[in-house]
Amino acid sequence: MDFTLSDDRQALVDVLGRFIRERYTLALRHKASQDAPGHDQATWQQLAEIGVIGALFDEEFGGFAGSPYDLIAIFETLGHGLVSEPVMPVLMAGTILEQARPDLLEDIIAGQSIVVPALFEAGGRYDHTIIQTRAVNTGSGFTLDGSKAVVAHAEAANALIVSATDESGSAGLYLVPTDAEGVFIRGYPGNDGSRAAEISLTNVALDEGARLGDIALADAAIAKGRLALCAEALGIAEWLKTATLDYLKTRVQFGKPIGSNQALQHRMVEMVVRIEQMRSAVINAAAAMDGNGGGTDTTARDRAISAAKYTVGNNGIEVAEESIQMHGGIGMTMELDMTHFARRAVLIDHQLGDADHHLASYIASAAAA
Amino acid sequence: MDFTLSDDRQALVDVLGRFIRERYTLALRHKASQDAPGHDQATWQQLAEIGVIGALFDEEFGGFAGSPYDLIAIFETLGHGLVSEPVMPVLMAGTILEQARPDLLEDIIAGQSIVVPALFEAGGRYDHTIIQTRAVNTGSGFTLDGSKAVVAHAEAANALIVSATDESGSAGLYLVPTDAEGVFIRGYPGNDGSRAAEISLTNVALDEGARLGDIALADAAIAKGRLALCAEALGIAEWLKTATLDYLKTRVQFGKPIGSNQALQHRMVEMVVRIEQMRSAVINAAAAMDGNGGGTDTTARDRAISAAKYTVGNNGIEVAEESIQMHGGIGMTMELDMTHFARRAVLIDHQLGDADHHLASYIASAAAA
Amino acid sequence: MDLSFSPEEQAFRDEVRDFLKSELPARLSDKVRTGKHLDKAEIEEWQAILSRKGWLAPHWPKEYGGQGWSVVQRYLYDIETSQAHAPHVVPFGLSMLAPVLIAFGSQEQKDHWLPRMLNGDDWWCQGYSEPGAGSDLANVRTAAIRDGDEYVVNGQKTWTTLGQHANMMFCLVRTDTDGPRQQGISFLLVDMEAPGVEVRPIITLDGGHEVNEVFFTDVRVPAENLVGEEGRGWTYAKYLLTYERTSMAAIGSSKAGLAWLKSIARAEMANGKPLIEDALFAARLARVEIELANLETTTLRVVASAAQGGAPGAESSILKIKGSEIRQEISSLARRAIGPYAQPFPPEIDVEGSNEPAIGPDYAGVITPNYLNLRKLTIFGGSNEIQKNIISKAVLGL
Amino acid sequence: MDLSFSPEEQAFRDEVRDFLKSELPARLSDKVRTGKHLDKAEIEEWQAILSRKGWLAPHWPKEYGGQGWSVVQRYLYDIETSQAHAPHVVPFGLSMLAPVLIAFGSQEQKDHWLPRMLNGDDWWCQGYSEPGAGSDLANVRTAAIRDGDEYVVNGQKTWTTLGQHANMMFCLVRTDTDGPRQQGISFLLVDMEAPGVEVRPIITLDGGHEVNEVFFTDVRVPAENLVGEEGRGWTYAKYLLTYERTSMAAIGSSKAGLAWLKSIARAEMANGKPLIEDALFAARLARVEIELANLETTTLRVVASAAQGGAPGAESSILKIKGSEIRQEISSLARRAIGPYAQPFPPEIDVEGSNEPAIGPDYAGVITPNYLNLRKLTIFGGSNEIQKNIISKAVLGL
Repeated sequence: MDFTLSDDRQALVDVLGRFIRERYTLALRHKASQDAPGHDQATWQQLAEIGVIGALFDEEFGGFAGSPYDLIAIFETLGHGLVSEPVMPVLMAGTILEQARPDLLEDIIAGQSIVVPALFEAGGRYDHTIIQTRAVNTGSGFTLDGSKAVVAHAEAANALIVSATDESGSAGLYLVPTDAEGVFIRGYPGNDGSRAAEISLTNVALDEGARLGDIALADAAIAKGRLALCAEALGIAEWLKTATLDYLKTRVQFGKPIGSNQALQHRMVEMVVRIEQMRSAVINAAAAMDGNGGGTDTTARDRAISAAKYTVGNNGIEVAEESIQMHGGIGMTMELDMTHFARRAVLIDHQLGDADHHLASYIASAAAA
Repeated sequence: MDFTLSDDRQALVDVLGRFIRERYTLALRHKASQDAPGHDQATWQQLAEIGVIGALFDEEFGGFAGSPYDLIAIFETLGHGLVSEPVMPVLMAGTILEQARPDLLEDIIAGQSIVVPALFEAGGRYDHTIIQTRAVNTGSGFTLDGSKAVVAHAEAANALIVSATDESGSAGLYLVPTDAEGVFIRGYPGNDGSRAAEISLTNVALDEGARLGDIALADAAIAKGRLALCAEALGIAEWLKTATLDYLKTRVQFGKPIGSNQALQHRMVEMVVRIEQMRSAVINAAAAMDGNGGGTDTTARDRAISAAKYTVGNNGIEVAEESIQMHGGIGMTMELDMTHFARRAVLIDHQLGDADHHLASYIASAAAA
Repeated sequence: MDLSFSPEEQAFRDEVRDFLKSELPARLSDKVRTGKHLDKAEIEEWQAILSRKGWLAPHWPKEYGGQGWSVVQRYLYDIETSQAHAPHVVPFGLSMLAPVLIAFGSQEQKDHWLPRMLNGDDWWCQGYSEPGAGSDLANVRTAAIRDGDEYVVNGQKTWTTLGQHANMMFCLVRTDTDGPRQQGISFLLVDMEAPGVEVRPIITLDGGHEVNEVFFTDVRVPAENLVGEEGRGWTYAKYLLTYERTSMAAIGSSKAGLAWLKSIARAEMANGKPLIEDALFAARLARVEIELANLETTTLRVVASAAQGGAPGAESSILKIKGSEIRQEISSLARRAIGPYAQPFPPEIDVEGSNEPAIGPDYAGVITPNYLNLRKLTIFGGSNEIQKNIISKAVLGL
Repeated sequence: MDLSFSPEEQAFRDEVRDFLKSELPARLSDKVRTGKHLDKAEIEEWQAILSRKGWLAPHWPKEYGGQGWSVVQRYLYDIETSQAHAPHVVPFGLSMLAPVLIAFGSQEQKDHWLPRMLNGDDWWCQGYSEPGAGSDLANVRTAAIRDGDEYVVNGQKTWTTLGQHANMMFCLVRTDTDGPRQQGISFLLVDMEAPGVEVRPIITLDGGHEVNEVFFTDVRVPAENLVGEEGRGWTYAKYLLTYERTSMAAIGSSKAGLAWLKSIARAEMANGKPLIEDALFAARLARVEIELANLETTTLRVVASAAQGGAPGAESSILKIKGSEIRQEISSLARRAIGPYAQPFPPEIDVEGSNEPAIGPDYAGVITPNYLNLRKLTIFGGSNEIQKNIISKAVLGL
């Protein structure tokens, strides 16, 4: 039993952490979210160079890490820096491509290509198996029609992985270049300052090789995406804790630091307990994924991930709301860094299933077990 | 809009309150719960004399009050004194007898006769329509076979009102003298120090007049019973608040009253807010019942009662647990009066449907509306 | 006990309903209902309608042009206007300054300012909070030095709601730095268009511009703009803070918000059925609905007690605590209800008067900003922590 | 990172499981599993079995007859014994006094008392708390006055768990009333059968008798029963309070309790289906199950850190807070699960050794008393409020 990071992993996290502290500012992030591509391209290049993208994937595919423990270490660090780069979408897309098109990973790892998944639709809420997008086999390829909802970092991508149902009712995944005719991407900033887009597909013609495989290919990608979000949320919560604690110690009211108020002290302790539980939930999810790396029994993995996403969603929002509350008026303003962390802490719950969704999944899975 | 009590009602409450303070001790209560009849017969006589039993019923039936506002005023006062007398069961039984056998009310109001309802069974949880007890029409009367669960104050009663299903599948109510052959009453003290019993009915022969009517007769009685419990719980919570506040002011730890701890102050405020909400919920339920006194639209009444029972159950338990916690070690002991109030505050939620049950009822009723 | 309203009160409620039905433009109530922000012209449009009816300051005594409504009438009016999604009247002049002027102002001040309020001539803002003087108002440091017939004001105010629209501010300034902090504070009326006044927007975490910082650099204010006595501003501010607080329960807003939330929960689908039928969501909805029904009666109890002459004191802190919690919970549930569409930042906030089509369901855009904006409810107007301290001291004696 | 246990640790776990399978009498584990109280003879029976195996004090250093287990082994042992529903070993001598004797006792004291503990010769109880000295232990007032070779003890202890069975007590007494309160406290071993010792039961709100008041009237205690130095008792007590606290998470007990709760929720019917399928109940169950799985890993992280030499300090307060909350929640859900049958007070508590049939389902009787009894978890062992103060100070620096 060992909860410490391996030397390699620790080294990567240290490099990434230092890079964020020294080079990645919130000003950069705010600027990037104002328009396409919605992230800072120089940052992306540097993330590739220090090996962050490669660390998402196994050596077999040209990466050099890729274990669930690598993922949580990286994403916690990204969360702690509120980095709004397409790392999570690329992790998800790359996980699908590992199985379907491993040849594409080299450019992705090098930061030359960005592929993101577009798996959810407006009517589907958090269920990626509800698909209205249609694929028609034309003999020499496919045409796609439909739309995709709230696709993170779509404007940054040169290709999307789109789910669609064909004439036989079978759902599959398709690789769609973003410059293909009929692809319309309506980008927008999010309430958390990261960027996403609505995508419409009108008679989009694809060649034969575009079909990557069955929708089931998305399962592992979604699981990893969720794990990544959990770790990111943990990093954000840790940052919020430190900032709020610092504020309690320095802000003076009625002639004494507000942290001398016992009522706030006890609430701060509750925040700390919540965050320890978040960390454990993330570790549990990584361990369950690690244990199911090769197998086909994904039930335990998905249950642990739902437990983690539930824990992180619930506690993360509570941490955010308490951070705002304890900061008082200043916590309501955009000028404070804290506010941006808090907004992301809330909105991250709305990606890949919120706390309610995952509590229900957990219950259903426990009942089935 | 007037939230004050009428002069008559205030006078009754004053008399009852004074009687409790001067004559009804917890020692009396503890002693009574040790064995049958499970209450203090002298107290019961005095309650009758000062008009408490009469105040449960309308003039039409020999009483002199009986409105929902009368009920909440009386039961709040009883709760505040932790009175463990069969007032609530008699209210319920009397409400049924008003329709079916008004001639029996005179003796009840005089304190000469105690009739209690036995409407719930072991497999039925909080649903009185799940009835395994069978009634067979013998031509000259009925025989009853079955059992009833957790019947409050059954040992004190000279008759029970028992629900049973006949050969045609129709559920009805039957008046069963407790001394009838085949009636076995197994009494026990409750975890809240009030007394109840399991009842078994083996080939109990009743005469023709024993059938009081359809099970639907029980609806108004159950509604009134729930309202009474809500008001009782409010009275208990008020007592707990006063006692806990007093303890916070007088108990010294680390050289100062524990009430000087801001964390406890804020929790005490939350308790106060909860109790204000309990009071409002009880008033809402009484108002809804008042508005439906003559009509047949009982949906609004039942929804308001479910809202109240949910509020009171949830908040009452929280008040009890916080009272124990803030008392610390001494709050764990039977020697403190507080403990007995707290136990009743918890266990009262298990009578006539707990907070979960009533939240579900509320939702179902809102969906139907 | 009698929870019904008297025939007179019911007739009054009918009158309010009729008025709203005929006079409230659907254009405005639609915006309010769906959580959109109103611009200055729209707010003034509605205030002009009320002014014509004589209902812009109905809570004022009749002698000053009010209707002299009872607390019950005011409660009914609040509920009805909220449920009809009428715009909120800007309260700073009408509800916050006016009571102080009526109680402590000179005859000249009353004669000058009150009719202008009823006529909508001025847009008032409040200058209490400063950096370092939020919950701890006695810490006010903005200085007003007497210089002949004028005060010279230097300092900074913050959290000035809608200050960007205001031409006048009533504020607390320090006229004396000796003695206890509460002394030496005065109550001053400042022309926002005077030289040396600078208003800078504060963008709040919902991305909106509702509050401002206001900087004073050698701003000259006529001495006749001092309200009451020099050094007694703290007393006047306290008076204001305890005046009329049952509205803090915000029953009407919460009821309107809950109705809107339910319509959204009926439209959203989750696991193949309307979200409102999801057991866990339905339970949360029911809990807040029950809490709100309870709080409405709690509020009525305070109103009834006030109607019988009992002054709503620290009990109003209970209303503030629970009322703000309920409104926040409703806004959280709305955010949760819309699922992934909580994320897009609505274009109408991004670009004023944008005509871009909505992203996702048309109701979705404003919901997350509204959730974020309403975090303020437990912070401003005396944070809920301060309210708990007040109850602890004043009601519980701890 | 590697969350698996080493092959040696797994082998150890198997050994514990085998031992429990072959040696733990079902008669005892059935009682524990269903929440029944064990009597003195039953506890001693199990302790004798452990003693024979050498596992009565496995956490002791080998030189004193322990097994010198690692923290991981101790954690595994705790989990396995709890999940097998083994009776709890009475900790007062073995886990609370022994570490103090080993660290601070004289050679004679070690030679005399430790082997007797391993042999089960003494039943120890703890005499710390007094009326007025609960959370504030420095307030101890029980006086021990030196008189030749003896101390004369007068005063009162309270909350003495299982004191009715004990023949020995270790306690804090005041040997000096001058100076700071923490000084002047000494650590003394008292023979409970000595003249002047009186034990009076405290009946707790579950109706059970687990704790006692102990009165000392001119009790003469040999001076050799003083542990360490006079006046340093506070230091020794502190040492004890910070020693071995990861067990406060009570993971094993909560796991066993949760499994029991689920079996009850499968048996109980609500609205025509098993309660465990009720959406709201299932959600509560899932929430506490997830919290428990999280806390298990939080505990393992503290254990792992301790195994690498990091002393579990204030982090153990986190385990205590969350662990007690989880156990209480499980006990609340069990009470809720049994519906109306939460009410009957079980006859087996009323009459010791009663053979009356159960009232309601056979699992129901103990549930409400258990719920009530477990209210103590957030009060005793340093109340959760005290734990929060500790974390606030020691971890957060507030």
